[in-house]
Amino acid sequence: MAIFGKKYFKVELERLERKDDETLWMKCKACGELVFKKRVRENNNICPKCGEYFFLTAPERIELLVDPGSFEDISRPIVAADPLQFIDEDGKPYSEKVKKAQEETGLANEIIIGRARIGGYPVILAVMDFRFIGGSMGSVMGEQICQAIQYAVQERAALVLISATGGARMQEGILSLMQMAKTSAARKRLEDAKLPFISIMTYPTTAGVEASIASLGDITLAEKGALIGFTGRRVIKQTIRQELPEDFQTDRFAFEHGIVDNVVKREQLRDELIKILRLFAPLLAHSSAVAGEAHQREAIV
Amino acid sequence: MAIFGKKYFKVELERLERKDDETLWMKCKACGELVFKKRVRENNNICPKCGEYFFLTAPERIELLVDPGSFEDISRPIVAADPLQFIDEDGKPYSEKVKKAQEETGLANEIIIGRARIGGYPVILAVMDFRFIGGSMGSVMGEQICQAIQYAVQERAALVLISATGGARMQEGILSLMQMAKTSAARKRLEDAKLPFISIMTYPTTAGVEASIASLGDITLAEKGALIGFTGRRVIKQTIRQELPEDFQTDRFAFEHGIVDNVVKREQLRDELIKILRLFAPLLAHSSAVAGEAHQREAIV
Amino acid sequence: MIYEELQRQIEQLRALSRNGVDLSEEIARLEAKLAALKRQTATPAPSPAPSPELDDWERVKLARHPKRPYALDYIQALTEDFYELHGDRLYGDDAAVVAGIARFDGQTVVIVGTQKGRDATENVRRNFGMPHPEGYRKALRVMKLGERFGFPILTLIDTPGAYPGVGAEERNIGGALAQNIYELFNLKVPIIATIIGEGGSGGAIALAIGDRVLMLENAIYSVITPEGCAAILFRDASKAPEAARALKLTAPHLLRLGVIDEIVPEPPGGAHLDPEMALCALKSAWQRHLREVLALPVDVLQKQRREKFHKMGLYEEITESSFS
Amino acid sequence: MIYEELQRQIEQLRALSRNGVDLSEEIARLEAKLAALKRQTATPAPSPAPSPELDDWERVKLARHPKRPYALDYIQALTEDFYELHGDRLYGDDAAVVAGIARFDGQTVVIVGTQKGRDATENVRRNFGMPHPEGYRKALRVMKLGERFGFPILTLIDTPGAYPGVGAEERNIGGALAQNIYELFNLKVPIIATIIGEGGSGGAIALAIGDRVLMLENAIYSVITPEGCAAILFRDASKAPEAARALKLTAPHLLRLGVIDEIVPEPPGGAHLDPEMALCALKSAWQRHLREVLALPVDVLQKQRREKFHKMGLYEEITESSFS
Ligand SMILES: [Zn+2]
Ligand SMILES: [Zn+2]
Repeated sequence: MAIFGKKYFKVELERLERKDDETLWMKCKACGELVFKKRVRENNNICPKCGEYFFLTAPERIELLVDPGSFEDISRPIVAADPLQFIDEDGKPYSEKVKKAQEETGLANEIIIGRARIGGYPVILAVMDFRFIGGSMGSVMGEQICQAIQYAVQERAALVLISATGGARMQEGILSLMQMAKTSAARKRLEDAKLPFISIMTYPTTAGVEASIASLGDITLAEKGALIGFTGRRVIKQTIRQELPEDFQTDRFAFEHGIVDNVVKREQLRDELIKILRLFAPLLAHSSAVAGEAHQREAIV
Repeated sequence: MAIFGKKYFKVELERLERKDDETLWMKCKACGELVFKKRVRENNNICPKCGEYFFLTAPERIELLVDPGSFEDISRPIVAADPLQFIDEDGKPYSEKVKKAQEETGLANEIIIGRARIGGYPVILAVMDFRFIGGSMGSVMGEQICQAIQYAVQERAALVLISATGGARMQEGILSLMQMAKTSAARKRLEDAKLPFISIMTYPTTAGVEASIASLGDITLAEKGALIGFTGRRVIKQTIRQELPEDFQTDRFAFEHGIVDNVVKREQLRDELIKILRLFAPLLAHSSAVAGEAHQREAIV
Repeated sequence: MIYEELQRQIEQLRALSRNGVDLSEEIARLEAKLAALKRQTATPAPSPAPSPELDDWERVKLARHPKRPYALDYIQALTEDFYELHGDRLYGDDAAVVAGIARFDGQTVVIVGTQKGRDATENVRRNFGMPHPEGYRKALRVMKLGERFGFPILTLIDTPGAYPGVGAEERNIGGALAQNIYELFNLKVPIIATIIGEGGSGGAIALAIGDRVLMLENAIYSVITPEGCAAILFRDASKAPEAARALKLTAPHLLRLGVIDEIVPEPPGGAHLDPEMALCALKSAWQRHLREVLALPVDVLQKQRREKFHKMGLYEEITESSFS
Repeated sequence: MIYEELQRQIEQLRALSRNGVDLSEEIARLEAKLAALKRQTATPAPSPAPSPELDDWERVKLARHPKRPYALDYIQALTEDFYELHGDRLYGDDAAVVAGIARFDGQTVVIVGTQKGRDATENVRRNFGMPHPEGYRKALRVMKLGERFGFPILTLIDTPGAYPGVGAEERNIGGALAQNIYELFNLKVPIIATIIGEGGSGGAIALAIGDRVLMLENAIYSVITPEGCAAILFRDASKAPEAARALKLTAPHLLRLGVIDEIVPEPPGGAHLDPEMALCALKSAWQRHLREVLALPVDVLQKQRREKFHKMGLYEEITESSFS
């Protein structure tokens, strides 16, 4: 349990680099080629040979998007409780499952919230980590998202939510369902404050999260390769007893059915966010010098 | 032009009966049977043999719906102008076309607005007459509908709009199109005053009227046999070069596609309106004794 | 008495209003106060008769009992002049959702519910009470109509969940649910939600945001069906009874968890054995709660509604002393 | 100067505001006043250069010219950082409508327009600029997004009309147009509509409700296409040129009829011959009008918008003396 001591699990991006050092090479699952790990990381966790997207942890995602050195973890120091005293088939209580996830990920929870700048513009980030019990939404995620909204309002920052989640945290029962209500209710505060809410859906964004806060963005982006939908493919297949369309619940499907504003490649997400934030700049707290600069630079181009 | 003298075309229901007296019998177009005209009239202009709906003029429609003796024509004394100096292929100016329609129908315009009671509840009626240049919406209809809205607000009455129209009055050009805006803008006054707007779509309710005021009801009813849509069947067929679905733009189609709340048989329209008005009664001006009575009667049943 | 005095004051203000002064707000506030006063002297809420605690899985079976009263049964029995409205004005109508206007306790209300079918034919038409996006959009349209006229809203929830189908996903079922939840918080009229049978996950909560959330004694409300939970977590769908117990999806549990406000008692053995009694119990609960929420000014109502749901959830604080 | 004094006053109020007093309304009113004052001293609107009157049918052909600048050409040339948004969140996306956020003249704005294709492939994708309901619903969604943030709205109209197809009717195209018209009147931000090419009937007016309605010199705006009018009224579609003249669908006629506020001049021969000039003219018109409407408080803006359209129409009073 050594991990508990570290500043209550605060994420510090500088420490990320070291973790990969165990082996230098990895095999791409898609093309089978051996690729240099460092090269993959520099390439936004995309295979340099075939373009396959590898999984991004929440800290990696944050690193990918924010201005270097600007990120500060402001997660509320809370962790999951076990309201139902839930025990799964392996006889393991929910609380152990949570501890295991904490040890494996080095994170306190399935979501990190932080203050950062993106292209100089002030944002509050809320980023899910799918490794942590499927990034599912329990009471902690609900509360952290509400906290993120409150910070955004206090600091006049944009809210950027990055979803990577299988939905609600079953093990918290009805209380996980109620987080759909809790987060959707809080979302109004951003509207009242005229602050933009940008929702980014990645692989996967489904069920309880998709059917609440993630679908309430002013602007909604799908990361290329995203899976977006309410009900899982397997359940639908069982119900309708038919094959599903090839592109069912893909990024393209979501775009064609009017569910997302744009599909954005991972390597362009940061630039896309800067483009959007720039339009809302007058509503945000004073942007740093970088923003002004970046703005001018691009205005000339 | 004798007709012009009569109280500026005010509609008086008591005079209606006499017009039919020329012949006693008529042949049903649908079943070919000879039917007694008076019987047809008593049957809401529905063939007593086969159930075919015959056309209803605006005065006939009003008579069908209102409490006997309660109707008062409050149309503004205006008639169509000829803003474009429009002359059709027969060389006839628009103004003559209007005069001809006036003579043939005994009406000043394509719409009649009036104050009435339905089941004792106060309503302002706006009723189109398809015989009058296809019941198309020109500047007069736009103005009369706005007047009707104003009366409804002043008198705390429900607005009941009965559409029978091919759409905009082409001969008034862009000004007819602008009536879509004018009427839709005025509709807000009913909302602000918390007064119900019941839109009844009959055969036909299409184009400019369907795409504006007729689609803005709090409650929308289709009369059985109605034709409801924006673009005419012929134009669509020409465009897509395919056969149209059997039920295209029928009452059933509108219901199944979520466009109307209910499809109502002609002979039940009045009762249906009373049912609806009763629910809004607390928002309407004091209803007459009849309403209270009718209400109690039906509450017991 | 104090409230006769208040009543007189209100009438005087009304008279003034008729002379062109806008005092509607003041009048509304006084009326709220009056109602609150009256409430204090009224009879208190009946504490639910402590019927013998049934096993959770037994309750699941009761909640799904084919003879259990459905939404329209409550509507027909408890309201007068119900007028059903149809269609979302966008795509279609959905018979798995019923929505309309009615009179309840002398007051015009909007009622929206999910509706199961009583036999096979009706179940096909009602899709076993599993709505498509157009059902939720119809519901929202009608609830907004209620808001426009100041009619309070009653919702009745009895659904296995939103329909898991291709068309539903194509028409953004997730977005429809999210939109409903969001908009329900913003509605300017009182909302009383009642779980009468199955409260199935997202498809249920999209109609169950209310100033009061009531639940029938043998109803269930859950983030996932026991079968689904068993299949995913226990890798064995037949373990549904265990999952049902693990999920704490019955009314007594939910009351303890702070998710519902009140349990509406059912006759012993379930509402289907004596529907009259169940109907009666819901009627009196509605009357009591409706009177309470109607007495509140809109801003207070909305604030309380938000706060009520904001409090839901359970987590633990980490403090430095947690680690030693 | 008086408006420096006013400026100072506004700043003082702002300072007060920071101490917790809500003076936003007062500040807004003063700012409007200030802007109005500034406007009075600004340069007046240029009266459109009286280019030789073209025949109405010639104008129809110019309005439909395949090389004419389309909505995206104006957006790309006149705005910065245009960010296009997609989808109606209900059913689909519609490439016949473009909608997004951009910066114009230092101000974030929402822009919505109908978009034709430049070649066959693009025209298939853009459906020749004829939107389906999802296009109008996307437009409304994005305009409401603009309203939420206080961004003024610019619309660009260039469409033969809403698409006449089965799917459009199934998804209630008439209702979608009606809803847009209705909601545009209620939006709390300034709206400037510009007819840049074809303004085709209901499909055009559903985006053309504005505090200002501008029209390019060779654009047309009509209740029906000349071909449609000829077919119905003259029973001969080839008589479109006559119908075009009869319909009075060109900018000078519409200015006279009080339907548009200003004609935006085009280069001789049409905008496609010197797009730069057309773009420039629209830019300066937008700047001028935007400044004016931004100066108005919301309630005044909405009232004027309603009144503007309420006045449209022409009829004759019947008086007793009409009959003799
Ligand atoms: Zn690879
Ligand atoms: Zn017959």
